[in-house]
Amino acid sequence: MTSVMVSRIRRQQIAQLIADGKRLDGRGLKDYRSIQIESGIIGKAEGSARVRLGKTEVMVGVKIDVGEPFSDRPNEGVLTTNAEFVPLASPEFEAGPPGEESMELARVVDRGIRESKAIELEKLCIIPGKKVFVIFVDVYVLNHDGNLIDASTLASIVALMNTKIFKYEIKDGEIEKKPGFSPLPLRDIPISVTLASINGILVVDPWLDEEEVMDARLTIAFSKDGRICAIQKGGSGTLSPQQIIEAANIAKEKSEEIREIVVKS
Amino acid sequence: MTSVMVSRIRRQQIAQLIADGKRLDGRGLKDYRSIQIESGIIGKAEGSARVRLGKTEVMVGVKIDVGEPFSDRPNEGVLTTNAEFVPLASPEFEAGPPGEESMELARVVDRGIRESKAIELEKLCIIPGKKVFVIFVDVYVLNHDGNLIDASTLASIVALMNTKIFKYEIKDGEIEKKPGFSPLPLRDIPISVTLASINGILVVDPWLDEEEVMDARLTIAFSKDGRICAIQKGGSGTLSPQQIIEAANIAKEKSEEIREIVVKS
Amino acid sequence: MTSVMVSRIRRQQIAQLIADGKRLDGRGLKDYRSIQIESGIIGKAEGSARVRLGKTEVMVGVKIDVGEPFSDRPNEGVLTTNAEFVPLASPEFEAGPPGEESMELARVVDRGIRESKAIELEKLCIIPGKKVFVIFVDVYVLNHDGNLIDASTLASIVALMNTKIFKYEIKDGEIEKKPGFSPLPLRDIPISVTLASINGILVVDPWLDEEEVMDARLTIAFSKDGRICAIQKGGSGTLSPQQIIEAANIAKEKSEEIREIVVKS
Amino acid sequence: MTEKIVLVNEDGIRTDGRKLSELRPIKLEVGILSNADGSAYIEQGKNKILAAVYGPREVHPRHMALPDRALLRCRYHMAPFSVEERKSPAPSRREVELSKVIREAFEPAIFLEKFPRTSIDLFIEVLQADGGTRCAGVTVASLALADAGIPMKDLIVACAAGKAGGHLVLDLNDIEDKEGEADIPVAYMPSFNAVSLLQMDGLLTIEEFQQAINLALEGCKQIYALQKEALKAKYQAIKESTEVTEEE
Amino acid sequence: MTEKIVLVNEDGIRTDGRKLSELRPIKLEVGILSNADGSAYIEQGKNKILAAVYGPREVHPRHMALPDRALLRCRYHMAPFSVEERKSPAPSRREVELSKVIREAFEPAIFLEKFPRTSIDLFIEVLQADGGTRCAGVTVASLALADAGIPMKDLIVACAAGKAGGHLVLDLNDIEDKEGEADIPVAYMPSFNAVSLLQMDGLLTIEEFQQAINLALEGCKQIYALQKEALKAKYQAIKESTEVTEEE
Amino acid sequence: MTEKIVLVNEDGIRTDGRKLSELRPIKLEVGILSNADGSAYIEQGKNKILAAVYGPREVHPRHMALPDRALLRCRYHMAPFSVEERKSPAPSRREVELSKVIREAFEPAIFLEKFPRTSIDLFIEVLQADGGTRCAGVTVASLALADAGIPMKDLIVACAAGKAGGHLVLDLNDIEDKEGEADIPVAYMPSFNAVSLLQMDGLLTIEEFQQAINLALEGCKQIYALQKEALKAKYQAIKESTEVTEEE
Repeated sequence: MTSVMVSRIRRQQIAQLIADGKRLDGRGLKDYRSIQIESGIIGKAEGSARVRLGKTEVMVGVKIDVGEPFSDRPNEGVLTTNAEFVPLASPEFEAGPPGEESMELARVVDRGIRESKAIELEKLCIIPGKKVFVIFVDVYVLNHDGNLIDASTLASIVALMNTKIFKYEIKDGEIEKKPGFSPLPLRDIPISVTLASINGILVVDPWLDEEEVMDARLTIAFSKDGRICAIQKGGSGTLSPQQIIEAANIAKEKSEEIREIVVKS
Repeated sequence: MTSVMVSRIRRQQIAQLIADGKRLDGRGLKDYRSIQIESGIIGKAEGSARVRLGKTEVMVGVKIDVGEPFSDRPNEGVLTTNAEFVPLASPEFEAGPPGEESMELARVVDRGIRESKAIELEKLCIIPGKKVFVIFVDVYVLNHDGNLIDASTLASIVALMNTKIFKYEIKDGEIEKKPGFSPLPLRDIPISVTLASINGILVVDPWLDEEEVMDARLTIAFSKDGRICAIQKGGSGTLSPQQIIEAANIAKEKSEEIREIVVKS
Repeated sequence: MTSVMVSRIRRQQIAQLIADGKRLDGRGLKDYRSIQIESGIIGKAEGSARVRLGKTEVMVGVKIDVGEPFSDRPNEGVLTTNAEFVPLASPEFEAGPPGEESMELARVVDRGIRESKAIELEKLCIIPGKKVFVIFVDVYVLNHDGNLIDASTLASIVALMNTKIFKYEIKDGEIEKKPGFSPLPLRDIPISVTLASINGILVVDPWLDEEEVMDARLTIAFSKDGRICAIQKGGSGTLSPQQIIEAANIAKEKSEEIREIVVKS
Repeated sequence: MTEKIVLVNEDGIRTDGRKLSELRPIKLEVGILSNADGSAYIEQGKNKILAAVYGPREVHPRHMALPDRALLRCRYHMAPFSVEERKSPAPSRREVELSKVIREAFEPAIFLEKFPRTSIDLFIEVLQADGGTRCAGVTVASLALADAGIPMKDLIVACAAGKAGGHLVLDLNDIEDKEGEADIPVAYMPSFNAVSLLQMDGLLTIEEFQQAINLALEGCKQIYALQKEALKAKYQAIKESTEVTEEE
Repeated sequence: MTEKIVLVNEDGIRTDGRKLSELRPIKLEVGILSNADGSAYIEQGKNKILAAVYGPREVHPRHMALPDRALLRCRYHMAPFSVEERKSPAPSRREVELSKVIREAFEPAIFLEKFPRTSIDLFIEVLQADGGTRCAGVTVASLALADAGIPMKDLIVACAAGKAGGHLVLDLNDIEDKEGEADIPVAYMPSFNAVSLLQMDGLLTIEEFQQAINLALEGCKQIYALQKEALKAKYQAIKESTEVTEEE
Repeated sequence: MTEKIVLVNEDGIRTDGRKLSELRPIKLEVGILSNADGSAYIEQGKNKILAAVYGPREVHPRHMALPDRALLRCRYHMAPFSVEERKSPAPSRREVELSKVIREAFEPAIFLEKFPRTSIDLFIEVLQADGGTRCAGVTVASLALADAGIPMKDLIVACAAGKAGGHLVLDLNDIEDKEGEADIPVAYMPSFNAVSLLQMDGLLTIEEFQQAINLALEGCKQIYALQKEALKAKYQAIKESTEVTEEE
């Protein structure tokens, strides 16, 4: 809990720098922090990844289970995304049931994956209307230094890219596991890009101090053909329609840079 | 939160008037406030109604689902009554899981319907012991100005009266919907009447200010043949046996008046 | 909430006595309080017992249900142990979901039963992989005057000893009850013995006042062949390896005494 | 429900051998738990119920304290093993409702205004249930309050009457409650002729209802006498044991 | 999904008979609940939504109060009977998220700094849902805030645009929302040309997105006019009834 | 259970190639999370566990603060993806119990009385579980406390011993824990020869138990040396990097 005073000075400092095209941590307005990706690090999970975005650190584990399909999608697997703000990640996080922040994070990550149709859910049906694969994407925030959405989306898609599903056959209506695994069928790699508006100026990948002073946050996710697949505005400020379009154009460019890193990783 | 002082004066004022056979809102001791009934107003619900009792306003939606019967009633449908005190209805209501007031309301409404055997539950069995219709009666309080029990019971029975159930046939043990609907089979129209005892005098249909000063509340519900089907005393005061019998006689008379309004509506 | 002052004096008093080989309630260091066992007192439960250990009083009811086995134990019944600290038992207990103390109690009682393999779970399979008997052991603390673990373990095993299971046969894959009951198949009678370390001296069966001043608590449960089947250290103090071995030897001896009482009861 | 159960035979005798207006055997004990400020135990038929009282004591959380009187809190709770099918220990809606009406039954009897800013906490634990637990719970809770020395205008006593097998009956047991036609639990302060709890399930004409209420009140009066005896027995026991007490 | 639904026919007409950039019929009422400090009701297509405002009032629990401004709280909630399959009354993750983005949509519009240490509580109850409930909820909540006399820089108005059946469409209904290609809810302060809520589901090129945003803003402006009319109608009604008021 | 697994072969070698009294490979890192006041990471076999410490800091909620010492709180928690079958993120009864015994293991080691009215919060997150997580969790938590500068009488170190395949073994892995005969987790302060956590599952004679305890303590002493090395490595790294620090 920094005092109101300090945060006002900090706000001025951050905003003034940004007005000059600079940032407190030395980045340019459209620069991401350094991105480090590790994949397949949790052997007990069917898929996993750890992403470090500057000092922000997020781990994602993917677990596969067999369950029932939704009644309006009897031939499709089920995607379930969850985010935990475990209290070791930040002095602000508390143990207990998920709050609105972690629910929003989970839903925005889920939206990017779902709306880009990244997972070929229709290939995850085992017995139509009865048994399908259920994909649990668990986002685990380990250190919160801002822009959890991009770090989590990134870690989730990398974890899905290394997810494997056991092979099986159906005998007398029962599922029998067979030796070996197939990769999770993916058709897209959605990438989200988050910008903050600080005194009317857009900056990419806000870190924690910037998030604390920003007017609004805008996250735009792109599918690999360059289409927008999800948007979420956050924060208690506003954006002009012009800013939104400008943000979309910046975000598209950045998403391509990041997708290249992912594909190479 | 009115001060203790004001409420004591208010209490005296209300009680004195009642001793003179009058009420603060101009009604006689045995008068209901104006009753307005609208039915079938929520198209997405299988049944619905809105009741205004003076300024008290309650909406009820009935939803039908298919589920399992209770193990001791394998051939009967299931009735589930729930009441929500949504916080827009009163400055005293808080968001969150149901409190004792809303649980009591739901249980008293449920008791009137269940004990009068209003719903022919035995006609709601689809496959004995396996599949039956489940009737969800959801009481939604929109404005609380006293006597929620009568308003809710009334709205519930009106909603049940316009409830329709999809037609179906059983094919290979599975339920197949057919075009068209049947009305929910009802055999009774229970009506509840609530009285308050204020300084030993009984008044019908207490509004919020009277509820705040009353000694005790007595709700008596009647089936259409004039038998009592449910009773609930509330409040931290007492009633004499004579008062109870007097209340039952008043309530019977009033229940017939209200049932007529319902049948005509 | 006794003041810090009083408890310090009390602590000294208790500790000094113990250093002299005496206890505030007159017992010797290795003496249990009086043990009273009643069994089969709740007719609606399949098994039951009440144990009084001095003023500590615990009731256990065993209920039997039919449910699904765990997927990794398809041929075994299921044991579920639960403990309730109902608020009538102590001014310190509060209504509400179980806290860490009652969860620990349930898990330690469960551990003694499970690890000694007291219940022949493999005889409780009805239809392999589908239907098994589920044994609910509900520990109900009625008066808390210390050493809940031993009183609860004792009451649980006595309740299990008088537990009966309905006879049945399988007809067309459905369970049909037959007249009569069989006893729950048991192969062991685990007994737990709890010691407290107070200023480095071990005492058996601490009562509440001793628990409040003790450094650490050590519970050791024994199967009937004299082997250790469960251990739990509690409290925020430490024990030396020598003390642990000493405690194990004392506990073994006491467990045999108590088992004799149980067998005779 | 498939086979019609005969709840009252042609001689007017009920399934458990009682006459129509006969109470079940009742056993009352006062002061049986050492931690509670007051406690009591009842057996009424196969019902086995404990009650305990803590208070007047400091209120937690503090903001619930009332400036002009004690806060009365009540929890009616059933043990998981008290009924045929195991009951989850989390309070059901029924338990929440009964806790409320029982609290409201006691509020007019206790001199709450004597203990402002404190709480009086009343706990009723049903160890075995056999119909009429709320009434037996009220009866035993009343003794626990008396045992705790809580000043009351009168003991509250409760008893149900109702209709089973076509007859008005007193003190319904489990099967009469489930298969009978109506059940009316009543709590009562005999010295004031005041009813402080009243509910009804089932179907009754006003005339039947009137008779049933009177029957219930007769039952209450009989149990009231037993309550007083139980308290007297406790005082006697205390008198006899005061020399032996070792703790203040 | 099995049979392809035709969301827009060859004449550019939608399933409910609307043209591509046509709003659904909207009915607005202000000041309809007597307890709330402000309230309003909207019907937009088959959506039926109530909003109520309480405050500025004391904050409970107190430690949540802010020293320099009012605490704005918002609850978007759906009635169990508002949708095809009964919805549990406990808040879903979707409802929690929408409550958050709606609160953030209003924070820039309200002069919260005028009421330090108080709360302003905004409740949106969806009685029937037909697609676009968050937008209709924002529109009606804005009226409830005005009705409560909460000072705002501008009314907030919301409307979605999106893509369905291959066409950009305004104000998507339930089936267009579920079976269409994209949905963009937008909340807007017309006097400031400021967007305060923005989300998107689906797939759109940047060009389509830009057009859709503009379409949504056009919709917002039309609804803004309706909001103002509804407020005017309320003031008129108050003026006419001020002689009749009997309670202060 | 159907096929008997050979946990120890005729040469006394275990399923993962270890000898009976051999520890799994251990990797320790100190100070790896930037937000926490102290943090550490352990790999022990396939276990991967993070620990973080916040405090001494203000207590929330305030009424939990202790007048004469710091409140130590501990949360042992498993990530949903850390085990074969996905674990719900809500704390299980097992996690609640382990949080309690781990807290009690640390209370005697920390100078809590130096920080009255504050809390020290210890978080252990199991990212991958492979048997013995509570012990590895204690070992790594000890380093996180040291990294946070919390004054302790001694480092706490933990290790299990037990019986598997008929032999006493050190540091059981997942399969030995599940299919073996007994498991005894022990936490220990080597400088004081003091055991602060002790549990046992399984069946052992007193003699076997005594040997197993001694084996566990031997394991503790070996890991203790690794803990000290890891702390030394951290101090070295700090020394080398102090010139580069840019934030105070």
